[in-house]
Amino acid sequence: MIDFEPSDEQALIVETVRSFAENELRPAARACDEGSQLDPGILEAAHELGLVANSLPEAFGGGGERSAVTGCLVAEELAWGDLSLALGILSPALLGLPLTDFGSEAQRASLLPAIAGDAYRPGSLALLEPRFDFDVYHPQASAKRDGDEYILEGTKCFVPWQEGLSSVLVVASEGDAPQAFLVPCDAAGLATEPESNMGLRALPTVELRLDGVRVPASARLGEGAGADLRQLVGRGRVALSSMAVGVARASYEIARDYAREREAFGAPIATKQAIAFKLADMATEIDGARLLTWEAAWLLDQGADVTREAALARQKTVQMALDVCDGAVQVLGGHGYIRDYLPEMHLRNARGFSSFEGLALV
Amino acid sequence: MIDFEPSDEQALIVETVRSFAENELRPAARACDEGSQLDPGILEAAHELGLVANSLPEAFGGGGERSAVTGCLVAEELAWGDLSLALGILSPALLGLPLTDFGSEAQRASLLPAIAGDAYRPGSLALLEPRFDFDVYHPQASAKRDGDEYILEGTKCFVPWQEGLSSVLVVASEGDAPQAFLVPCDAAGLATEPESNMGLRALPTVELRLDGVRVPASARLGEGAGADLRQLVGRGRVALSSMAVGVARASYEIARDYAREREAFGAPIATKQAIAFKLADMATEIDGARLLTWEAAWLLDQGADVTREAALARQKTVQMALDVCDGAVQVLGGHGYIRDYLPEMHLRNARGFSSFEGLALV
Amino acid sequence: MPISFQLEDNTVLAKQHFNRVAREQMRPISRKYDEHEHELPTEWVDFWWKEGRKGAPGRIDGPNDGFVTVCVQAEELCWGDAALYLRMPTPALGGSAVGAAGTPEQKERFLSHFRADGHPIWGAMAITEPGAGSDSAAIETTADYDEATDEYVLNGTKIFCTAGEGASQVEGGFVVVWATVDKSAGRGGIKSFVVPARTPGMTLVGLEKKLGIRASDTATLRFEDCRVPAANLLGSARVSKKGGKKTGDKGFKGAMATFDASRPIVAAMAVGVGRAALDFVVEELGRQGVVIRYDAPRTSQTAIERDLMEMEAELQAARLLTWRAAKLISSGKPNNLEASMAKAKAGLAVTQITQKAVELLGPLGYSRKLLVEKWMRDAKINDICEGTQQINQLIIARRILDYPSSMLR
Amino acid sequence: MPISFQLEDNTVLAKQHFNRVAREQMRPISRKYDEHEHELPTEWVDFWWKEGRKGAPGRIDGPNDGFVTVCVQAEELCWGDAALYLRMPTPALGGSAVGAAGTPEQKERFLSHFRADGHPIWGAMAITEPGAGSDSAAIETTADYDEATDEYVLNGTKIFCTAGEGASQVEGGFVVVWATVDKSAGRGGIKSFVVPARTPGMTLVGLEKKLGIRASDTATLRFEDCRVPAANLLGSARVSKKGGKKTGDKGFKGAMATFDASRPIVAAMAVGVGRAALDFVVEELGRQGVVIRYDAPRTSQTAIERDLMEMEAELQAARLLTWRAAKLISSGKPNNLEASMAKAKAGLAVTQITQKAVELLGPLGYSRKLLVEKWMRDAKINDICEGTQQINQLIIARRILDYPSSMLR
Repeated sequence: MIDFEPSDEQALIVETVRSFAENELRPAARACDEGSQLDPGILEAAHELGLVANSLPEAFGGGGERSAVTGCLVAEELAWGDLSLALGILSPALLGLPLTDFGSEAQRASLLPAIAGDAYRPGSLALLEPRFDFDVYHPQASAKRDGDEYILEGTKCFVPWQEGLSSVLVVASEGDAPQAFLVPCDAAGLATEPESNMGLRALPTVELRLDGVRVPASARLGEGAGADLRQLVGRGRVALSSMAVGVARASYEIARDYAREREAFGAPIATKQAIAFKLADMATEIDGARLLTWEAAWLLDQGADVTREAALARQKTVQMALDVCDGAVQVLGGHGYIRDYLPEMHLRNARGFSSFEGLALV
Repeated sequence: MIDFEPSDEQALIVETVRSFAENELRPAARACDEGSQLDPGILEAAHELGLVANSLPEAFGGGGERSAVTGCLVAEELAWGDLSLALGILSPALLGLPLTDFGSEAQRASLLPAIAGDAYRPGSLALLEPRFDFDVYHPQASAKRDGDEYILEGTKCFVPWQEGLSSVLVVASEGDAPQAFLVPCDAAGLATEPESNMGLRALPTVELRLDGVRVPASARLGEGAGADLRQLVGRGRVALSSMAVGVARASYEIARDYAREREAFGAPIATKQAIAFKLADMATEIDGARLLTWEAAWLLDQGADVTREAALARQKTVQMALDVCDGAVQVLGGHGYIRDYLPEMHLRNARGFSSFEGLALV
Repeated sequence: MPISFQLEDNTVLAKQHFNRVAREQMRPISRKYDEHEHELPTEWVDFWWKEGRKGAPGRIDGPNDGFVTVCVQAEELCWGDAALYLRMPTPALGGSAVGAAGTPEQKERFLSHFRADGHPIWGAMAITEPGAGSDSAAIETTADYDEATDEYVLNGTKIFCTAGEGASQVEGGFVVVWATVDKSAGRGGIKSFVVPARTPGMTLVGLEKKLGIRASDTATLRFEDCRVPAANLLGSARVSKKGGKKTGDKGFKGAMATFDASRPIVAAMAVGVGRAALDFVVEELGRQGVVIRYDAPRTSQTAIERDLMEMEAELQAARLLTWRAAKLISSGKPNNLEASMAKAKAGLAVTQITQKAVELLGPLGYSRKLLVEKWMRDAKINDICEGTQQINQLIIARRILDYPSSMLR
Repeated sequence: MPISFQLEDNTVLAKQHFNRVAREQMRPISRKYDEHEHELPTEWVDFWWKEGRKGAPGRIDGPNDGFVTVCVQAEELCWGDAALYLRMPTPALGGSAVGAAGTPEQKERFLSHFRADGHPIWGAMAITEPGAGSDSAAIETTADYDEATDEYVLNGTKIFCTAGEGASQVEGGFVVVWATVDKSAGRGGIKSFVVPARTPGMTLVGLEKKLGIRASDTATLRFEDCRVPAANLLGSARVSKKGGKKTGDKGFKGAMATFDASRPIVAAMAVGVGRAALDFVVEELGRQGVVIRYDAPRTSQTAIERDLMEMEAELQAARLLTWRAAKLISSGKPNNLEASMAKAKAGLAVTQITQKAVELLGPLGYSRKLLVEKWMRDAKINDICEGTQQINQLIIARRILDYPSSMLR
């Protein structure tokens, strides 16, 4: 039976995360952005909610309640609070979920218990590359087998790189097939350069250079065919689509409330059709984009290949989020352009979704 | 010196054509569309204005006042009156201008005097082909030299085919190079099938099949390198861009006037921002598209290659005309959907510009 | 139940069934009745009366997703032909009004014929007037109560009445007419009345010639001293005297509520037309070797690929918004906001999808040899009927801003 | 003269000159002053004061296309850096107001310093207030006439005052302040006053931290019993007593007229920023082997090609609308409609062009290693300042509908 409403259990999770986002993330968002750093206290507090751990297998201390749909609900609420903090909070999943999905028993045992453990442990996935013609399914970074080792070469970007990170999952082409490799952060030949981008200011990311980095053969994720990159990419696109929805909703709500408060020509500007209809379109597009994303997530939960649906959801949410956030700046006018209000940050963050891949997973 | 206002002479032509369009074309537009035919009386009356003849060389009875910019002014006003009638009125130029530009002395002498003469003589250019992947610069129709003759093969569409048409200019590839050939309408191997399209209902057009049509070598337009198809295509795109502007302006004006008249909730609907701003956007886009088109026309008059500018003008006017005409239907609401008002016809006609090529020239 | 996109078995069966009907019964005559405007599509009307109205195998009014199935039916049949869908012999919007605002007795009296044998009949709703489009409250048609005969006397003119020819002219059908019993009362005075077909005083003035949906009879109806029993006033049998006039207890608001149910259907119709165009273009371009690569990097994507992906995403967003609005009805929840979102989104998306489809096929798309140009013409009605794009934006805006209509119009 | 797109020689010379200035003086420090918000770009200010303000070779105020040349200058310099353009030591919008509404004596008194030697100085205009954005008529800053001293006493707060730091703090500069001499008179009571820099009672409260144009000082100014001579009221020396208050003869309307001249300049600024992004993307992609084929058939066009063509067409449409509005000024004709069209179009087009440019370069476009992300942030101001998109739509709509502001707001 078709149902567009969360179950009671899902609704409870949404309520918890929404209240956390409202009380913890939103008030810290501006300071994190201006200071170019995450708030460690918030990361720890979020970890206690068990949002990532819940998705991990019970055998390794997780909750065993994996659902891409629920993951989307969580991701949207967190991103509604603040995108950088949301990505930080969910970063352990960048290691945890691929290990769960594709890792060997030994690989899982090596990291999952810590991720599901008492303390927040950041994670990282190195998927993107700094090229305008980057093809996520055919990374230029390469992995060559050399005896019992792989030698990794290439450059990655938008790689989350928080303090306390011990290893990063690097996607590189082994021959024609993209594979993922667990690489220790202190591996020889690995160099990082901190990035500075238009948005996502608070999340520490690096450009990662792999210059003959050697890892043992056992570092390759999974056995046999290895990791399924299509699924990984699909899970990343669905997660980020939900986050785009969250950012857009945040911006829309601020614009809506501003328009109800702000008076011009003797009445709230929301009583003007130009503003009111813009808000109506935003609300409609946000809802449509969310449903598209949920459908892709639901298909993931059914075990389907979601290459098509995730691509459509991504395309739709990227444009929708940009349009909505731009529209919110417009509704606020001069106040939309200054950093006393959040929409300018939402606009900077929203524009990133056309480049972001693999910064979150469900 | 930059100038965006027509000269006195140009202004006089515009005034004349506008009044003709208003008094003759506009009142006949609906009947022509519903009856799927042009009004011969109007074609004759228009001919007396000398709009095409003015552009032809004095040596052959023309006015010798060729200007692509002036041609744009005329095309816009006529199309404002009615697109089908405008294309009918200007159809003699489909033969007259290419002959002027590329024809040998003998070719010019054979047809130009009649076109510039006392009676309306329809013209026709067979450029388009009924393929979704049609490439105007590389027609699939072919011309093979065979002794003193060319053998033409292929299928053309959107070919104007009025009563009284004696020959048609067919564009076909001779090897890699597209060339134009003067083909008598009664040539053996030439077959026509009347077309019926969503719009342009009043203009008789055919799908033209060339099945081993033989023409003498002298039928090829021009000597040596032959006709310059890039210029021909550019002139066609500029002319049609102006007509798209004309159709859009017609639709916009009807919507504007309707919005001022029609009352809802106790006031003209034009007093609602949603309607008023839509009209403002239409007016702005029409003006911007017109200026782009004029610039391309002006470059043509300077003898420049306008491949880029004509492509940009075409792309812009195609989308602008569609958006404006769709918007006009929207402003009229239910009345926009019925055939008592013109915007539904404008919408049908406007959608055609993405396919139209070579139906008019400047 | 958690979030789920799993259609019920009944819905899937209905989808398959009505898709077959669309393919076999509608598509073959689609062009014919576009060309022969106003002609009754006899083969289709007869088919629907004899076979179609039985519904799909399984239970179309399944316990949970019943209204989703109604939307799926509308999508499939409009994938076939939206104009023929509107010409089906059904109670249509008139039926929705009776269903939403009528008493049990009225439902039985007016709707039972549609389940009976006999010749095909139609229902219709008449709201719009020459001077009142989006502004339903400005209705000028009057309904005066005649105490002597316990009748209402209708006077006025209605335009844009879909299925108005069939509903007004064929014995057994009916037209639901909105009229005011008290002009001074504004919206409060507006009531709806069931006028049975061929009631004296109701005249078919003419049919509109339209851009698209030409097989659908869009009528102008004139009411001159047209008398109907007071029992035909839609609503409870309890009537109260007020200023010398009798008024039923479901008036303007009751009638407006029918739109919350009809807008998802109109949205579903739009989705059907849009899908027809998109399916055709994808298939036709596929034949030419053009396939959409969902995994192509941005830099190697063709313009056509991106167009098609956008069309697919927008269509699916419209469909899901539609199903959401429908599902709320099935769940007995209010859906005023969601219904208008679905309608606004679907109308606009499908207008753009069909316009793009014509372009993508080049000269072929513009020709009347194919149906794509027809779908573009048909699609545009969905941006206009049941509240234009603008009216639905207005409704959405009032809801999200929590403004009464007096603050935002 | 017939329609012509031939730039005058003077304009072409100016274009080349200011492009060189942009390339050599602005681009190298562009990122630096984006990162160091609010820091005075000394090298640029000094350059402009010593070299830049001499203008281009040839006569920038040529007889015919003078204002077109002003727009070309704005485009070139904003191609360099829009924030640095706004930080140039010039009379700026304050100068436009003095030029449009001032007496010859006032023009000489306030503008001559800008042609003199000495240190760099700035002019500015202060309109917006915390409670009055688009609605200039709602201005609450008061100007009370003190007959005893023949002075006006200003009280109120102004926000979003571009170049407000330089203009208020550096001796020789001035701020044109809009204030009401009679609140009961609405728009009629609004006048503008020249407040010289460092006038007691004028305080720089703070500078805005912004999305973009970070090198530009957007100030909040407070006026507390700030006294200026009556002769600083912009307009004719003739003043009339009215309700005990002196009023100059150019008030709200005179001040609004400065926008007809400033909007084409803002539009040209927008075009410059948009062109910076487009030029860069075309060049960078060209290096990667991506070229725009203007003669490619639709079916083989790539998505990027179409994006770039759209960007080019929209940018050129915006530029031509801008030049048209400017040319009308040079011809001494009214341009209220055309100026708003140029502003509305350019602001929107360039917002979209720069946003698309970031996307087209992928992760590189999002990085602060390149300037593209900065241009996107800078561009957005053009959609907001000098009347938002919506305000300009309003002006256009009133013109084309021939509605007074009372009928459409």
